[in-house]
Amino acid sequence: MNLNVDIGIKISNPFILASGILDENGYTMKRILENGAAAVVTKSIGTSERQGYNPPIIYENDPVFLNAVGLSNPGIDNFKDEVKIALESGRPVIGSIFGKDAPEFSELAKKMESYGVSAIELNLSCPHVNGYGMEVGSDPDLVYEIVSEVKSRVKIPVFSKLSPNTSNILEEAKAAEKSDALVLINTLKGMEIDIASKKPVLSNVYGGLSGKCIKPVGIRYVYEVKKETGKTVIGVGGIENVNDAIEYIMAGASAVQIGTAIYRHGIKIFNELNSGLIEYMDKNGISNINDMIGVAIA
Amino acid sequence: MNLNVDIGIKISNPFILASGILDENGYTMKRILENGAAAVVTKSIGTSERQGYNPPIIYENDPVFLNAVGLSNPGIDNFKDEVKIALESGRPVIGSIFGKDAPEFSELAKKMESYGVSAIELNLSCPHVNGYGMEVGSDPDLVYEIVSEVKSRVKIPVFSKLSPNTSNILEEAKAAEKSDALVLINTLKGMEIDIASKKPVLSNVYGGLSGKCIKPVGIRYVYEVKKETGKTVIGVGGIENVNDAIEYIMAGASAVQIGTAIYRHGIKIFNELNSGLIEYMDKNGISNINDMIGVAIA
Amino acid sequence: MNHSIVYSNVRINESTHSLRFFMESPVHPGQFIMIWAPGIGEIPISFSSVNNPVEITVKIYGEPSKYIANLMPGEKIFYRGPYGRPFTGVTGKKLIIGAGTGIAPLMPLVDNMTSGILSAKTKNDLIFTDRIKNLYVVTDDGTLGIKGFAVDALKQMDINEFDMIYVCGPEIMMKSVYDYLLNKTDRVEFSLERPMKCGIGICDSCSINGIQVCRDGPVFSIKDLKNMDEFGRTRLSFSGKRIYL
Amino acid sequence: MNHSIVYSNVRINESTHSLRFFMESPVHPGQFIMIWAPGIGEIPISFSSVNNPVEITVKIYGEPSKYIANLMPGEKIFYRGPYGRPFTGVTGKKLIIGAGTGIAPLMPLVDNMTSGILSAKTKNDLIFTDRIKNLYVVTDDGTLGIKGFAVDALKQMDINEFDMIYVCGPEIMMKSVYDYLLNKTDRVEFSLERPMKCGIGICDSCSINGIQVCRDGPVFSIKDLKNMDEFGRTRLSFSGKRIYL
Repeated sequence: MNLNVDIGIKISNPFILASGILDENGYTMKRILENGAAAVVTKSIGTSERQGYNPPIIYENDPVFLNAVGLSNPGIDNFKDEVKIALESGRPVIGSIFGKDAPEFSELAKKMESYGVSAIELNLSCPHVNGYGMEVGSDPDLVYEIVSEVKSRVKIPVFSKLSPNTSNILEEAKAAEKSDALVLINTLKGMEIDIASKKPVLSNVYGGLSGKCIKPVGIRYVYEVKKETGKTVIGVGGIENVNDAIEYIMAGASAVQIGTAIYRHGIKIFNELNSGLIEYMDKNGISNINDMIGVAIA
Repeated sequence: MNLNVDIGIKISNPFILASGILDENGYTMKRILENGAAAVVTKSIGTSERQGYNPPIIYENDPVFLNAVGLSNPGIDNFKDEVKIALESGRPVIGSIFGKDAPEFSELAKKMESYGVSAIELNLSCPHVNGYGMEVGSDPDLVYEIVSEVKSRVKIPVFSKLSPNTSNILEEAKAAEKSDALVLINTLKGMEIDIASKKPVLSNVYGGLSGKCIKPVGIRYVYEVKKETGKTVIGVGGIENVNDAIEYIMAGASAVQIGTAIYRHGIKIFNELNSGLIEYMDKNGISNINDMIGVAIA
Repeated sequence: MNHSIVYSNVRINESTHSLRFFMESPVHPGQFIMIWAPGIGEIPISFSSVNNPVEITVKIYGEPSKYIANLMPGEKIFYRGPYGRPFTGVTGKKLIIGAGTGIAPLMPLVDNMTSGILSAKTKNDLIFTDRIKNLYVVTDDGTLGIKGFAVDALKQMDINEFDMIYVCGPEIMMKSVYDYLLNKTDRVEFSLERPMKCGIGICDSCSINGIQVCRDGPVFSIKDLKNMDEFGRTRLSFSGKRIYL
Repeated sequence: MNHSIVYSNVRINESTHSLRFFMESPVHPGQFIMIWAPGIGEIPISFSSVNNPVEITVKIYGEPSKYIANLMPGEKIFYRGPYGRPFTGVTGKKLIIGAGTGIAPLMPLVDNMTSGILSAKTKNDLIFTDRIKNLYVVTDDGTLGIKGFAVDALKQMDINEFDMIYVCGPEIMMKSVYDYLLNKTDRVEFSLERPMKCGIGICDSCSINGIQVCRDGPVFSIKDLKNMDEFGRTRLSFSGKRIYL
């Protein structure tokens, strides 16, 4: 049975840790890589240290899951040692980076490459920090410029993580077409108010909605982008179990990322997804995971 | 205790039936108006009869709720009698219309006005029919033209229902600023795949996500638009109980619309919301609902 | 979407099939399910038996029904439900009145205390004649049993004999039964058939006087119907256009 | 967000308050909650009593703690939780070792079989001295009890007397206790304090060797800690920058 997939890098199963969850401390990434994840995407790293927002940075009320961490990160220079620790696992690390323009992204990508990551993930879609993420990602010309420049400066594959907060995903995908793969989707911008205190529940007011609520949105973007562009897609958004992962794969994802589900299921979810996938393929007579990619596309 | 709110028309409580749910048959609208709804918004009506999509038109798997009815409607001329039946209740009917350009919207609005509706709701945001709804609504110039022309042709208030499938809601709101109120939000474009059959679950493939999954997205749009524009806002998206409704009101909504929740709670939800609101206001010493509007806005 | 595996498929006349499969949820007489033909469509179908393996009976009249009627044992059958308010069960003598495949949802009510009036356009359209002991057959063309309509057979019977009368068929046929039984007895239940899209009470396609047939019905008592002046008179088409029956 | 009503607020020293309120969920010794100061911030706080009305003890060191410490009886207190893996309960003789407000989460363990080592910088920082019968006080400046550190008091005791030793305080203090007790006994549990943001095991702020203190801890046995070489050595700052202790 073959679980290997190719997303620009070859990985041993389709399950990847999503950026922003348990990927700030090298030891945590290492542990996750040693427990079933084929790869991890690091927390998004910028040029300099950033505190992010004060707590509350998350709000959970099933099925709603919101976060606004605010791109807290130690800065690219301080992150070298964390990558080094994670790489002790012998499995690939994908470096997520955020910046405000092409030169910033390029500098970050080059440093990440020098740290030994296997690929770069461009965060073009964080929904809750002004001047970064979604604000960058919703400008197609800027996205085109960033992707082009990063591609020309590093040898490793480059992934673009796109925003679901858009009226035209195909335009976004087109702007990022030089990427080796498109990562769909980042969180949906959202917020909640606590009516007893009459205050927004997140200190930043706005946050990103993730988890099971956004799975139908993620499936739709993966399906539409795969169908219309044929590009390699990495699916992310609301995957809680192996059936959700299979749904993304059938919609056109070559691999999937897991984030919010760790809250409910813990790190063991990666081993559970692997055994669940093997069981599914076995039961359905599928010997190669690649035969499942995009089968639902009409 | 005052539950009356003013959304361009004065209504006796803040609870309105949302467009697209139980508002095709005049008798059903009449029954809902007689059971606690302050007003109903009709199904979106176009210039001519339209079959819509074949079933499956809905998919439900808690918390996910998707629909793709496909703007089925009898055409504006055939809808006159339904409005007439609904108006027997003595309560206001809001006519929802969809078209491809300003002349179509204007013609529809004038006919609706002649049928006796109290206001017009422009559907600028249906996410799953090509050439209508979201495709119209994501063109700010076209929205501006439609709203301007409809406003100049009818005397009754005009509401614009906007799409959450956008990277810039404030641009949308600006384009629709001549409206008497903005209705936020329509459904989020989404889809699901049944992995046992390897097929999309809706016959149209893409549908609109509604219900509890989208409440944080709706709250965010209401809050952001109210805060930044000060316009009258009608909130819709995932309201299942009185606390959800209060949350929307505190975020800035002057009234709220209820749709998907009827699936789980039935038509009786309108009476439950009214008694729940009275109980809440009583317990918290609030004598006028208008004192609650937007109190969470910092 | 739920699915089960087809256990059996029996063709019971030229265009009608009865399929059996196992369901986990309990099903009550009068309920229905939405059966999905993936990539083709979805239709509501009643249960002709509610005991596992449950039985549905489907008449071919379009692509989804054709797909379903041709499902072979071992194949997957996709569905959601069961939905709807069931018939009220009674111990004692029952009369079922069904027209065409409208008899199907009445079949779970049949026991050895049950009489039946079964009507159809012609002899070959009749189904389940072997499942009812005290059976009165009526055909429009007289090819079997009495020539005429269901209500003609009913008029020859003593309705006071029955503890409950259950009726299912085209609305126009049910209206004639309703008109005949009105003010004679309250112990009558009708299973309405109106175009259904969502099956869960939100799309308004099947509504009658503000009541959703799929959710609040499909079973209504004769008392319920007294307050529904759309019954036998008017309904909406698939697009939402008002049709006068 | 959950909320309860403050039942009482007692100032126990210059900058420390104990608040009581009722909680519906059961709470176990060693667990914590995230307390929200609406519009201000959110911090994790341990329980100094787990019986209703539960008690939390908060030292003022920033805006959220100041808000919480000033909540008056009758006011709303907002929280999520309880979270975390609790201490293992034992019957028999217990020793608790706490430094500063680090004694608070150990208080629910106190009964008449419990001895305590309570350390602080100075006399005025000591809290709960009245709640522990067999108490050994240690201060850095010698203003009360032994002058020195918690581990100095521990060295004077026969640890084999105790069925379980529970430790809570700054990581550097716990590391010295750990180093002393290592290979002497396995019956020791530590409650770790690391910067927490999410409280539910996803933000990686409080992680130690890949383990989330908020979710898999905060209580760890001495055996657990043997495999954690970050313990007492290194952690991440609020931004995610590695700090060497």
